Amino acid sequence: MIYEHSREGRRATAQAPLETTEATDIPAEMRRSTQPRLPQVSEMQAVRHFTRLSQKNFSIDTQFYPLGSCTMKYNPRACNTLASLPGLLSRHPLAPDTHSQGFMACLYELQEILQTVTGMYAVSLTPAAGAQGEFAGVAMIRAYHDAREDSARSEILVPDAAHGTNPASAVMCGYKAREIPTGADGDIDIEALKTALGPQTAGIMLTNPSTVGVFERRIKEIAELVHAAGGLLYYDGANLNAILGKVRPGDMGFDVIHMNLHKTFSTPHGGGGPGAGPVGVGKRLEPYLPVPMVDFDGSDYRWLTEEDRPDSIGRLSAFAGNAGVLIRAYIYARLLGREGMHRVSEFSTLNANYLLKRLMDAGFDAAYPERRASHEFILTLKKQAKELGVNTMDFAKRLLDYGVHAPTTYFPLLVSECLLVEPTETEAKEDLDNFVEIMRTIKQEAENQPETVKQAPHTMPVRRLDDVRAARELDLAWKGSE
Amino acid sequence: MIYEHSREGRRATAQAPLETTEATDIPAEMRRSTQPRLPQVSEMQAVRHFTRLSQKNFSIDTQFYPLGSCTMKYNPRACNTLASLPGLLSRHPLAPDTHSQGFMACLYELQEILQTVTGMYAVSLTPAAGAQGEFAGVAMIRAYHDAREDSARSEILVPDAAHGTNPASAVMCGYKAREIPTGADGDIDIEALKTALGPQTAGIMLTNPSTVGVFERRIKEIAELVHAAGGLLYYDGANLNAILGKVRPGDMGFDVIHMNLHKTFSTPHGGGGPGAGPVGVGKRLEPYLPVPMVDFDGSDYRWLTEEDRPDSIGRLSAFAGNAGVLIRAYIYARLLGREGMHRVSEFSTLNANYLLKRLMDAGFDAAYPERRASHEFILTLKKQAKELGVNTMDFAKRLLDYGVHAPTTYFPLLVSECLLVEPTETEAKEDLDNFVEIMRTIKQEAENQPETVKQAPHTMPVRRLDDVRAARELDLAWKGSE
Amino acid sequence: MLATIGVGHIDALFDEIPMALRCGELEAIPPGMPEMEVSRLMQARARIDGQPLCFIGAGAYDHHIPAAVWELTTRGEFYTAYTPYQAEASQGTLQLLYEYQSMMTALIGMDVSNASLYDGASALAEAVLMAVRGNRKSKSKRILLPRSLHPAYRRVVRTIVRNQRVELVEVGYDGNTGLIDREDLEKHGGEDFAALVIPQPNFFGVLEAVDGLTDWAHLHGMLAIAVVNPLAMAMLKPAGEWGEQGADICCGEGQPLGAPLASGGPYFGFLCSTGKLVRQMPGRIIGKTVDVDGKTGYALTLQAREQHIRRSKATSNICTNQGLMVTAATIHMTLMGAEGLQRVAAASHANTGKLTQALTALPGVEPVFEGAVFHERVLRLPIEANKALRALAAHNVLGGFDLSVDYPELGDALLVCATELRNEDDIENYRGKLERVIQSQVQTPCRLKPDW
Amino acid sequence: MLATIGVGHIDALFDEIPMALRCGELEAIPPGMPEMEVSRLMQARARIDGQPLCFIGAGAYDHHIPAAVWELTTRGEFYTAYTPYQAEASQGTLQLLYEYQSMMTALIGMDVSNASLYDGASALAEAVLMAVRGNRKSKSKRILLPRSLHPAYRRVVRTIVRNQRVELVEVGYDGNTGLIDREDLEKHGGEDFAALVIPQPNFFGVLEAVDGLTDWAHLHGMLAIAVVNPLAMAMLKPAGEWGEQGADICCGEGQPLGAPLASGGPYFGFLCSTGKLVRQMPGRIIGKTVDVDGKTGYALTLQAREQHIRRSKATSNICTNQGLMVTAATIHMTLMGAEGLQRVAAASHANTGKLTQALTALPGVEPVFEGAVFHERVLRLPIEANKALRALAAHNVLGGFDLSVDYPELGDALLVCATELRNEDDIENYRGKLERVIQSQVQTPCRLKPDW
Ligand SMILES: Cc1ncc(COP(=O)(O)O)c(C=O)c1O
Ligand SMILES: Cc1ncc(COP(=O)(O)O)c(C=O)c1O
Repeated sequence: MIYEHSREGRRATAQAPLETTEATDIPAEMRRSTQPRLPQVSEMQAVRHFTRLSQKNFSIDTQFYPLGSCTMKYNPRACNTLASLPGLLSRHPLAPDTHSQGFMACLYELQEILQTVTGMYAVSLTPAAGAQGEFAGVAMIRAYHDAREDSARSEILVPDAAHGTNPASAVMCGYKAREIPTGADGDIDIEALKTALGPQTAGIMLTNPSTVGVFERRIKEIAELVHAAGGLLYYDGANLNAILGKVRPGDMGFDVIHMNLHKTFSTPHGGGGPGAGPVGVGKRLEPYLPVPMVDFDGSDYRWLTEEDRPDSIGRLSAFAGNAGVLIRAYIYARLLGREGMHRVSEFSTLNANYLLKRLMDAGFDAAYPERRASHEFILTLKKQAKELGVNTMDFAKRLLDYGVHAPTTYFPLLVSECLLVEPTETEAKEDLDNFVEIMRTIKQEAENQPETVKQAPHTMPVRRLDDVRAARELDLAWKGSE
Repeated sequence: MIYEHSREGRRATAQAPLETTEATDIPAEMRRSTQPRLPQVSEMQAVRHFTRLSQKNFSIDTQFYPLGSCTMKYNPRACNTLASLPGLLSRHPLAPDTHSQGFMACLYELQEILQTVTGMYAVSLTPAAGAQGEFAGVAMIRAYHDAREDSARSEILVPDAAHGTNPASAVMCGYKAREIPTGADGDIDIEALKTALGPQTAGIMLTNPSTVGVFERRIKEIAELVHAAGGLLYYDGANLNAILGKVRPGDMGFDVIHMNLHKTFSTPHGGGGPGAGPVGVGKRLEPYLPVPMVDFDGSDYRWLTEEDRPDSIGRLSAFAGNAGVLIRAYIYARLLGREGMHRVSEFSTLNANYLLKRLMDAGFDAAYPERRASHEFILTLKKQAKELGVNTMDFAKRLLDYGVHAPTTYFPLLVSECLLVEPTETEAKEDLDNFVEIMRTIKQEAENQPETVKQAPHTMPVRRLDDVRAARELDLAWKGSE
Repeated sequence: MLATIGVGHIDALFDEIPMALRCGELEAIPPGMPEMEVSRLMQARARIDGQPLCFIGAGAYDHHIPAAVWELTTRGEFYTAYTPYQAEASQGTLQLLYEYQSMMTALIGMDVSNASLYDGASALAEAVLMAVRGNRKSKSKRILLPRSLHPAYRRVVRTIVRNQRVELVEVGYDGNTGLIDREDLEKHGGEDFAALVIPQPNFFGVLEAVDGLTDWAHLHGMLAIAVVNPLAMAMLKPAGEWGEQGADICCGEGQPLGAPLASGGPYFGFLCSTGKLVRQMPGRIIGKTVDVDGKTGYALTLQAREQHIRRSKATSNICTNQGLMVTAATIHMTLMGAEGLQRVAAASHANTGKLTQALTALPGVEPVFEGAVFHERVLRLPIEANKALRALAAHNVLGGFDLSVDYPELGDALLVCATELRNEDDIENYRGKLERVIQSQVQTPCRLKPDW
Repeated sequence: MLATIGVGHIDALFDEIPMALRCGELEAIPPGMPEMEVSRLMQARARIDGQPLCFIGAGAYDHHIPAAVWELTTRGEFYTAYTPYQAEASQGTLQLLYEYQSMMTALIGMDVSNASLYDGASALAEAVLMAVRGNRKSKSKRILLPRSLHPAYRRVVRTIVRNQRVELVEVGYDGNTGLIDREDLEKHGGEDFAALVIPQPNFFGVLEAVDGLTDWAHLHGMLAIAVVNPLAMAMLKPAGEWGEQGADICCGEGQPLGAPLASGGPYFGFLCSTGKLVRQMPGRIIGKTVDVDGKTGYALTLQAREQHIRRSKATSNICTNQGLMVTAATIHMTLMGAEGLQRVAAASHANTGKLTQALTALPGVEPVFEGAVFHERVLRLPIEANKALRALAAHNVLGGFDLSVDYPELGDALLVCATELRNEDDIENYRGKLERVIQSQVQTPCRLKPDW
């Protein structure tokens, strides 16, 4: 704890102005009477503490990190270095257009690139993450129905396999979320869909490839059914990495999509964020896109705001969203270029199918063995859990001991004892092979010395944590050295 | 090994020009017929490999690092950040003065600051490290005697406690190095000095405080004796940290000095370098300073070269030495300022004396218990070695297990089983106390379970290494995966 | 690898995708460029935007950030990790977030902090929704929102909450003081509202009478939602101590705590509350706990509030948050300490005072509101604000934020800000240029005193 | 703490320093500044030096450095560690240095590499001393040094070796080719020299006939010391393969392998040799070994060559070297790979060709030497070189290195270089500006053909 290095009166003196004045023109009762308890440490103590803390993390830069649905691929360092050029870091968000042409050029071109690669009609970059993109997308669907005074539409359909943000976003937009079951083959249950569709249907939210790691083959049919019912189709772009440059949501019939630039466009995940969740729309929804957007008249770039776009659902953040993330995505897109885009989907799909095959050969069960994997796939450890009493969580924790981050566990909810594995295109074959070896070893351990696995991890800074106690005896802030 | 990730044809494609041409105008027999065997890896593999490698190091940013004589103090990050401003990194060393005024202003002011703080008449910044500074200094002594046609002077005196670079530098300058013993109180044996002095004496090299960690009290007398014999005094600035802003080599009677900016001025040690070893001289030696130097006429800065300084000993590097290190030192000096300078010596001395006292209280023997410690001090583990069979090396290795870097071991050579401990001014009292606790614990271990100490370290990436084998079965480069 | 999979060509891996849907080469996307060319491009783009001297605040502030902050924050282990789902392999991030929560609760004077929301404006939207859910005394979905709050925040809140049928009722400001108009407020005293939003400082830089407002809200069964500049909290009474009981929820823009201006993002929204409301809080929360050996460790907690567990019943849809910015903020607060933040706040306050003095010495330039400010001030110009700003920008000075769009009733008013980074030369630079701009634009002496 | 020590005041800790020697307040040193003010100062200083378009080479070359190189190199664990004296706690640095040695020996085609010297020029001085010690066939302390070698290198070698009475004998160059003058060389065929120094490319950018020179040296009992641009080695025959037996020692400036121009340093000198000479090598060397469990590890080895063990009998006085630059170079070589380095070399070669073509199309501009070059070329101008450079610099173009000081016999000659970072626009920019400079400076048509 940084507070444990704290000592009254100590500070990193070079960091504050040399002198301090009292703001005597501010009434005393408005001023603070005691200093807030922040750490009191030297610069070196801070640097040492946080450097050592960092070393306790698994990360892409240090470990294989096949966290399904999250696309933990390599983040080119150039994106950070170049996005941190002094001229970019010092630009005030309200700087006039005369002092913003370089920045706006990047954003405008990014809008164009994303439009092209998704096959949508227009793009707004402003949502701060996937979930905010979902919110914006569903809000646009709502704005569309509202504009047509089609006010009976109260439901958004989501597959049972959907990510939690999908139903939550629907609710944030005032809709009811209604679940559609997934069929045994991993595709949506079309009959159930048909039953669910009706005049109350505002739209459906889909991921394709879906969260179970397979391509929804009847997407065209689904699009027709939903459209016929008067609903719109929302595309959750979390899995765009799988199809980049191969097939486009716009061509599948989606009306609105979000992209997770921190996944597909390789901006860093930053220990939880920031991300960016631009939204793209077909022509129908174009008037509703959130502002601001960037426009170009052939010579100058300018902001499009509420004034230019009166039907916009509005603004999602005080300025223009996570600008620095957008710049990183733009740099990534320029590095990759046209040819690079489909290499992403090809190699991520190749890696996933290779890894799946090898794991199946090693005795693991695929949740959808008959299906082609997309850029990720699901294993189910039902057998191991039942026969050996070693469950998915145990495997996950034991993987940490072998120096790889665990795949996503227990999501999607419909597959029991599941591991959602996404190797990404930036891992080498050797690393995939290494993962297979580790999984094989853990399986043997589960058979021969199950306790080793069930009590894993053994080599991390802490062993398994007491989550129940964390939630029951809430300790959410340091109270002082007791 | 990075080569173990290598695979034929793999590369970080974004890093090289997209296309390649053959230089057909270069005769085939001058061209290379096979590619050199460099690693063939993706960018991610490289980043992951070197990130993980870095984590295997102890460093100031992660550990207490009381390596005596090396002044391992905190390196303010601003020095690196600001020295890496694009305008500074892109300046060509041969850029004309019109495009160099900002850079040269920094160098000129650094010359002035170093001059003032050492009490010397003039400073040249060009030596690349302490040892090159020593070379330059002794070469200037030689140039001085040569100019006076005083050609019988063939010896440089060095204390037996001197750092190895001192005699080595004397020899690089064509001198014989003659050792002077250190007295039991840690000061130089003045009688022996008197005997050694004579018409063959070119000069003497001293560190003050000396490498045994005490201030040479009779320095004025020594200076008079050496000068009377026609020799000059060289000051090895490795320990300048101890006296910064308190007492100046120029005032002690030294004719020429070097400073280790990577010690006293906190430029990073970089895993072995680079450093910078500026030299300062009294008026007599001024004509001989190595070039280039920076001059200022009140409006413009310009380089002083061989043309301006015909008696200079010459040039030590192709351009102007380790410019980026000099910039970092300059930034450090500006952050510190006048008041900061003596805080350095005060707190480094305070920390050393406190630590020494506490270690003595914990039962350790000081090599010079009657003396005041300077910014560092020597413990001797003779007793432990004799009584318990646990020597200095064992203590050093065991310290690693407790997460602190070992002090300097077995230097200076004249104190047996010695540990040279330099806590520096940037460590907090808690860290010193923690070190005492660790030393106490190891002492107990040495008494109760000596094997634990003798076989340490136990928690490092490797255990004790076979140095003999390293030297006998030389393996200095990767030969391929056997 | 293809052989292992049992296919002949990589295309076969896409065989489940209907052929009709496949797209061809995407010609509109430019070809790939090596890093050196992208570097050149970005350097050129960064260069043309100049680095003007900035006196704009209006929600984003140019403060010194210790070099160590971003050197540490961008270490790969922080930069390229994700949400700490595997706690044992994420103790670095988790402990840091716990430390962040500790610092924020100390700064704001409240019990609980989450681990970030997207930005200040969306954090307020979440705070509003949280208040609607959390106010046991009110059944209303109505919120009192003052016009002295940042206009963009008001827009964002509207965008986000309107679909849940939350009604935002605006409260005016006093034309002399710039403060929430108490008379206007009193009109709503008898009605059922879930919460009153109280900015400190408000958008005009002016310090609201937060104690009275908080008590008023509580008296009328409303929750008090504070929207504060966290840097100001180092100097001003923290939201947790406002009035008799303190505000209930406090949110705001974290940018002044270590995020560079960077065109508006990424920043981060912070959100604190009383302990009572913790189960209504959106976003990640980290708790301290122990491992099976009793050793201290940190983990995501109260996950039942979150979308990945609770799905449509979650407190919010937020998933990815602004973790890296919080990493920077935690390191920033550590390096600055309370004393350092207080000095920065005081210096910014003092500089804005100096700027106000310098500019109001010019003929026709005058402060619009009386009363104490934090580090922003509204000034009225004797010429068109918009034109003045353009003329100044042409001389590489960004002279402030033009209020005439959002507050036309204020006339040619600018919101100016001088943080601790602006020194006396900078202020004189601005003053001198504004003087010339005014001289060149004021045609006839009679217009020196405009007719508002 | 003072109480523990048993003193009343911090001054007492300095009681062994004679009072008479103490200095007072050092008024001439400016007062301390907070980081934000130093930032401002340094930003201003960096800005005024501009970022001119650079066509100077002459020993320091503007190459693309992958962003990852310095992001990794400045990680605290590399940046703030020191010489790996405690091997077990320094395996990061040690393994990296071993990898560096592996890469350098591969690139140069030799058995052994040390872990760096200060720079290319001082590395050559060490190579010369090493040859004097290491040449068993020669008792001489004389060295043959060609004038086609970098003038600064010749000066540095002189400074460093002269005190040990090593004699440097210069060999001229051929006025048509710029190559070592074979006739001049032959004159020394019968004399006793310890070594012949062979640059590749030489200072004029020209490629020496290294095979013949190496064989000639060996034939006459001399060691062959190669001084090479390491980037060129990705494309050219490596020093270890020159002639029948290869060069004996190879050194040079490591800067093209990942060090920014940065005003000339820090760079690093590299030094490779045949296995036979390893015990004469100066500087650190890392060896692979095993720990007590047989696990692979790395350690400093052959330390008996070094000053900290051997003191006055050491092979050199070097202690602190250029470790961090080697860290950068190792990461740089890893990211570029052999193919990448080769492409950079080829692109630089091609760009210099294009530059030469563009400039020699101008009236009166002509190449001075025939024959193949690597990525530099000597051009003669129809006007004073120095004046031309100043005029170009005024337009923010650094047009090359003025050879008239070191080689007055060449007339108004420039050494120009266009690395892979200079594109066609840059070259046209230079050409256009030079055209105008020549037009404005050439007064009378008769001076178009100068009279050398
Ligand atoms: C399938 C899916 N949908 C939506 C999201 C939400 O995106 P974000 O975390 O960027 O808000 C995620 C990411 O975690 C996801 O995996
Ligand atoms: C006492 C002493 N003298 C000289 C030196 C040599 O300095 P450098 O390593 O910078 O060449 C050192 C550093 O290690 C030292 O400690």
